[in-house]
Amino acid sequence: SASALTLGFAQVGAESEWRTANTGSIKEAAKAAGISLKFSDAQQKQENQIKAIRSFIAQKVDVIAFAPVVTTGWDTVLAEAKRAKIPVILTDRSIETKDPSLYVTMIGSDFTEEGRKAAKWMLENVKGQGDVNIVELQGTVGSAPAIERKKGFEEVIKSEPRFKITRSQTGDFTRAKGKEVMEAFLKTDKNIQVLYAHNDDMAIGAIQAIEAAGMKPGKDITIISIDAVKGAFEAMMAGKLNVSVECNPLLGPQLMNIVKDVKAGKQLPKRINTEEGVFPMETAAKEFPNRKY
Amino acid sequence: MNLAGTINTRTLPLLVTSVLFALLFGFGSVSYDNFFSVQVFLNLLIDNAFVAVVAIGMTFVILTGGIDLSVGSIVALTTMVTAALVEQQHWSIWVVVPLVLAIGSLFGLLMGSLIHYFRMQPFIVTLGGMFLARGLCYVISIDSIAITDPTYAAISEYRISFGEEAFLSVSAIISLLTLALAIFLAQYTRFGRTVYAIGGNERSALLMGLPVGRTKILVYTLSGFCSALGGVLVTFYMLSGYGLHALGLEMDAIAAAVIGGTLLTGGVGYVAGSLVGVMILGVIQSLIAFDGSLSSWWTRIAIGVLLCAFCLMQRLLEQGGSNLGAIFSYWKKPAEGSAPAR
Amino acid sequence: MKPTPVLVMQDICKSFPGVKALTDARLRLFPGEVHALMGQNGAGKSTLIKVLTGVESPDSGQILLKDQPIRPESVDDAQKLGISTVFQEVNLCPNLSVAENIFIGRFPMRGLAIDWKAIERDARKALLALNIDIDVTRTLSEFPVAIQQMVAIARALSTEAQVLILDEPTSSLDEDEVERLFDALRELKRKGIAILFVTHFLDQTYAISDRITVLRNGEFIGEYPAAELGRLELINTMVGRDIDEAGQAAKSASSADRPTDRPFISVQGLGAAGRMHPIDLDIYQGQVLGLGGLLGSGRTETARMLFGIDRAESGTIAIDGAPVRLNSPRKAVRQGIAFCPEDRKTEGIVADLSIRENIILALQARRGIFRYLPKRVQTAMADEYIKQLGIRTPDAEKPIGQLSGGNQQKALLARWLATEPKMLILDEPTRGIDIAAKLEIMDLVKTQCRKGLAILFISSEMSEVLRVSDRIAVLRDRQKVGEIDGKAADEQSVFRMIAGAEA
Amino acid sequence: MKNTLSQLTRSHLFWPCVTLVLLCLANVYFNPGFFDIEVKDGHLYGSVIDILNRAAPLMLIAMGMTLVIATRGIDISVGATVAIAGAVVAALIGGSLVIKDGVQTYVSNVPMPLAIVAALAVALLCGLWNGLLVAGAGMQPIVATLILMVAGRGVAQLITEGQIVTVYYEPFFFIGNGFIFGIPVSLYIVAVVLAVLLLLTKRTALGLFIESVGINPVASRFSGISARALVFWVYAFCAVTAGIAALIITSNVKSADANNAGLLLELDAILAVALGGTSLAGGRFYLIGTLIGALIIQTLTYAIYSLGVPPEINMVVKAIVVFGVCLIQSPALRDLLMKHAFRTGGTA
Ligand SMILES: Nc1ncnc2c1ncn2[C@@H]1O[C@H](COP(=O)(O)OP(=O)(O)OP(=O)(O)O)[C@@H](O)[C@H]1O
Ligand SMILES: Nc1ncnc2c1ncn2[C@@H]1O[C@H](COP(=O)(O)OP(=O)(O)OP(=O)(O)O)[C@@H](O)[C@H]1O
Ligand SMILES: [Mg+2]
Ligand SMILES: [Mg+2]
Repeated sequence: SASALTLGFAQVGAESEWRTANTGSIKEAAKAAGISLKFSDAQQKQENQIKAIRSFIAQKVDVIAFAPVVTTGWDTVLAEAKRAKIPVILTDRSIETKDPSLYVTMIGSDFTEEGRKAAKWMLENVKGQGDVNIVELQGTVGSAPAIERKKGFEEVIKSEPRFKITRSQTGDFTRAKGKEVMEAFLKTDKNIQVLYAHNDDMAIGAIQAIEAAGMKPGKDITIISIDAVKGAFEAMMAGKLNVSVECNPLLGPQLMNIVKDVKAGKQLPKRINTEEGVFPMETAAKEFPNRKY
Repeated sequence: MNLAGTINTRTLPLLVTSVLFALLFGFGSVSYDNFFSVQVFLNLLIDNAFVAVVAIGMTFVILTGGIDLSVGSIVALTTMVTAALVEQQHWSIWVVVPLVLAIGSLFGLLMGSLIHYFRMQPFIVTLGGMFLARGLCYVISIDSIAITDPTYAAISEYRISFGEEAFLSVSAIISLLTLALAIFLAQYTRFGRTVYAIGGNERSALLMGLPVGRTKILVYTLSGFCSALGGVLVTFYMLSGYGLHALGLEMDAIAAAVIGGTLLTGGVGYVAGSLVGVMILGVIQSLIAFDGSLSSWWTRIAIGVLLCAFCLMQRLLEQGGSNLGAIFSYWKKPAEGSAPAR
Repeated sequence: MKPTPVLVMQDICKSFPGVKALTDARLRLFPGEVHALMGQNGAGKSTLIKVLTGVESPDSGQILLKDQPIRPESVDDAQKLGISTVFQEVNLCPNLSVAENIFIGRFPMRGLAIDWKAIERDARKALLALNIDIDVTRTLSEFPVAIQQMVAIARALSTEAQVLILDEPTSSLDEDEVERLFDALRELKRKGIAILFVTHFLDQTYAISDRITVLRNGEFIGEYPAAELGRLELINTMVGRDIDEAGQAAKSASSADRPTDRPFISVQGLGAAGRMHPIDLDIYQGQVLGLGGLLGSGRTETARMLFGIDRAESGTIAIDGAPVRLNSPRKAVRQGIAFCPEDRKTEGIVADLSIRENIILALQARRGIFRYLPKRVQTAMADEYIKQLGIRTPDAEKPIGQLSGGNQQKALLARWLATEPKMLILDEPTRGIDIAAKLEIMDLVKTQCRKGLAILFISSEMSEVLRVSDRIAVLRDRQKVGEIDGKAADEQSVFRMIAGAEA
Repeated sequence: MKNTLSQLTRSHLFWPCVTLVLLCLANVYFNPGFFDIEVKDGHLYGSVIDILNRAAPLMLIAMGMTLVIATRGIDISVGATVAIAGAVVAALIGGSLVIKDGVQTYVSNVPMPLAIVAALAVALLCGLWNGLLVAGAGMQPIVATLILMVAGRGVAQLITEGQIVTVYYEPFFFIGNGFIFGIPVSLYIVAVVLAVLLLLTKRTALGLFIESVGINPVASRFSGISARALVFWVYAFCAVTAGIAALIITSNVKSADANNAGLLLELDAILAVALGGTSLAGGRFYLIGTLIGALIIQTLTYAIYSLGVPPEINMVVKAIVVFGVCLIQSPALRDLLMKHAFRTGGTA
């Protein structure tokens, strides 16, 4: 109908399960809220997202929302949106801009905070006296989650000299790479106490590598990862993964409320954080039935 | 009217491609509200300005029968160097832009030299170049660097208006100028013609006494230059330097050139075709964005299907067209004296 | 006073892996002369020319241009020194227009831009001087080899050079074209240009050249004034033994007399719009059907349709009385037809494959993938043909692209003979083949014919057609204008028939 | 002696082998335990085994790619084909928990052989599609396969609905993780495919025809080879190798990730082919060379992981090695050095 609200949403892509859950949540919520959704998939490319935003402007949608691929480089196109008087909402992560009026609000997770949470859990739970050697499986080089999850983690362990990252390599956020890299780590380094993986998939791949090396994941090596997807819970229930820090993709309903508020002209805070927990192994079985993704 | 003359086998692919572009655009106009507007068309130019510039450089390489996989990475490296120098060293744009253009050209020059002097395969050399340039980005910084320099911002936001609702960006204008220059280079200079000759038959070109080695090196240099220029346009477009910019751009550029009628085996094609190719890839994306109902995977499938439909039509029309051409030239014959008896 | 040579090559040596192509070769060129470079296939003529033009660098020896030692590193260098060359095989760019092929590398400019108008005008003029009237804006690949060869010649002639080198420019040109070329050469001669000319046609050698240098096995044999060296002597010097040209050329009377009941292949109204007018042909086993006609008369086109390369749009083909559809070379091969194409570089040889592989290729294709000829059999077969046809090579494993032009042609013939075909289509089979080999090949053709092979023979050398053909179908403007008995025919009668159609 | 040496250096395998050995030596230098192989749980365990095992999918695809490239083509859709075939097999097997004889076991949704056949059939279908576009419609190989490259991942995601499909059915893991006589199963698969290919290309006329078509398609057609059919089936075969690789990959990580499985595999495969000495312009091809090329790539990757190269300079290292390898293999450079050596030797 003509009166229905139109939301143009430019998604990053479908690069992970997490993202798929995120997309699903937004689509469902839009339907439930009676908002007509124009969805665009950028296949991980910023230029595609910019193109999509331009086409939303040309289509004269009511509100534009997007999950920025990267934090920089949005000023020009957002200025165009502003000129066309279309309010913009950011999801997932924020952007760097000199003119904060280019967007109304940002809703999403804080990757740096996730890294901090992971590190804090480790400081609290990895007992003992001696040095703790940590190997890190990074996300895709240059991607925002990889950079920020590393930053947050390092920030916290800096204060504890006995915790050291001895090896760090990218696993491209995938199981296959995670496994491959971990295999190589295990061959060259016999002294690994903790594995910190930037997402669950890499951790799951690494678990297989650890098992193949004849060790017990979760016991011989403490494994910490981020995202808390279903697969991680299964691993935790099997005792192979110690903890997963949640990064909640299900912000569809929240986003739709904000869209409506924006349209109604309500004043909104510049940043709205989603609720995110930390799920150690012990709580996994209880939490598992509640997981949607 | 000299119909057979205009539809000759060389210009036919370009013609077919342009007609199909119009068809695609027409399809969008009928199917989606607000699609049919000057600005949607101009947006294609604005959004794809850097792709077009890169594709132009790529076209020259492909015309010699080579390939350049490093273009996307050189674009990224250019944005990174620009951002680092402008933001962190506070260099002026008038120094930085010529510098990055020189760096891009040098990169191309080195790859071209490896290809020519050591007779290495272009695919491999430029693949190495692709890793190297992308890797150098991360050496500068793994994070993205925003460009806040006012000159950049001004250029980025400057709009050349046509009438009330239509405008072009500086980048789009630069890409059109580049195209004009490239067409001149390809059609009206010795260098350009040597490029075609090499693509036609490298050994023959050598035996005809053409400067094959120099031209091959220059072609990669040109492609490096175009990539760097593309990179500069990206900095105008996105006001940032980032190691993950222009990922996979090489495939887009190659696809654009090939769709525009350039043969990967070399020697056949037009620079202008590549712009049409870029526009076609762009319009496919616009169609999908305007549709707005496709999930991520359907987006990919739709791009594939549209691309496939397009290429098949192109093949069909070309074949039909060249048959047509043959028939025309057949009927032209009688003028020369011997009327065929049918 | 003895004039001084413009160009002297002394003690040139050049080896390729496994072959010594030139051993102390020598050459002198005087201004205002046409100098014929003669020798059998693989004698080293082209190699000598390549050394001279910077394509290959010599192992030793020196080149003097006007008494100055030169050492060109590339064709470009040679051109700058005033040496203009037409290489063996057409070495032009198939994707460029005819006009561009003539002028590329030395375009006339108008300001910063190439002056296309001038190029087209001048290209047209250059070709008209050779009696070629074609649309110069069309792509080169649209034209048959003969035209391409003329374009290459036009390119060389239109440069301002003091030395002009022509490596077998006349193979597959017909008499008319050759005459035009010679007119042009005489003109250049008057201007004092030195011309080096390679050919296997003795008539042409004597018609144009002043002096002759003979190479044999890469060695310099001698330099003779043309007037003082008789034909037979020349042949014997080249071959190094006595050959009786006349005796072999005599028509073998037997074959045509053989009663042939029914044609092996019978073609009715075969044609395609824009390419060929409907044509009727009957080819009998044990007979040679020659196709007579001038350049572009449609001989190649006919052959290609018969072999299923170009699809015919009308007409029927019957083999041994049974109708067949030949819409691909594969089907034609299966029917026992073989086709030796005129453009050996692009349609014949598979350059990087060995001679052995090239020879067995068609036979293997006919046998299919799984009935693979054992390597032993392949080698035996290749060796046999190398011996039989006198292919000059150290061994059968050498890439065929490294053979001399004439030897490549022989290997292609071997490819088809190896399939033991029922019908053999030969399009310019003697292109670039030396006189001794030519006789051998003609002989071979005759022998095969006597064994019951049907042959369709195409050659720009009318005398050759007349010599081997039992019957001759005459084509003009892609139309058959008549058929005459090969025994009764002479050149006049054929030309009369071609001309008659004109009236 | 000198003769055999020069013969050796002229062999097309010589320089790829030299490269591989150099890379291994570099590995040993930084990681003395590189060549250690121990027996763990009744199978071989060590870096070298890892490299071989991990290179298996690449070797398979590169073999198919070799044939495609030999015909003057290229197939950039193999990564997408891996994703599709992986998605199919994972979706079909899946694995649900049942209690059988009082024990919890996972059973597959459809019988495993059926699922494997289905995955291979789907891969074959992808290849037939490519073949149809290239040989049938006469499209340029790179665009023809680009279509599947783009759409294929979409199809794979459609099958998995964007999720990572985890496989729980134990027997399936054997393909990617199992051992026979202590040696990884994947290597047997590579060996079988290699044997079949060598048999086909050396003991039948297939190799000859492929090379002939790659060098001069027109002349090959005129000799009676049905070049189109050949090209068609070569693409089909290449896709099947991708399908087999998909089985190994899926089984190895026990899951199918439509978005990431086989990502950029096409580039590695082409690189392997080129490093193995096959010209990308078509013609002569070297299957063993390709295998060595794949091993070079995997050894390099492994070295990067195990040497502790910071991830940000991974690419730079890879680039330098690629350039280095190509330079070593470049005859032009060797000629140049040779000449130089002679000149300095002569004057000394
Ligand atoms: N690039 C090459 N590599 C190896 N051998 C070669 C090469 N070029 C020529 N040869 C060999 O050198 C010899 C001389 O060849 P050349 O082409 O000079 O003969 P030619 O006299 O021109 O013969 P034709 O009359 O057949 O053209 C031949 O045996 C040939 O096989
Ligand atoms: N003298 C000429 N003038 C114009 N066009 C020519 C001439 N000679 C050949 N052609 C071109 O040749 C084509 C027909 O060539 P085709 O190969 O069928 O003839 P052909 O008799 O086999 O020639 P060839 O004697 O060279 O083998 C035509 O397309 C025509 O354009
Ligand atoms: Mg020769
Ligand atoms: Mg002909």
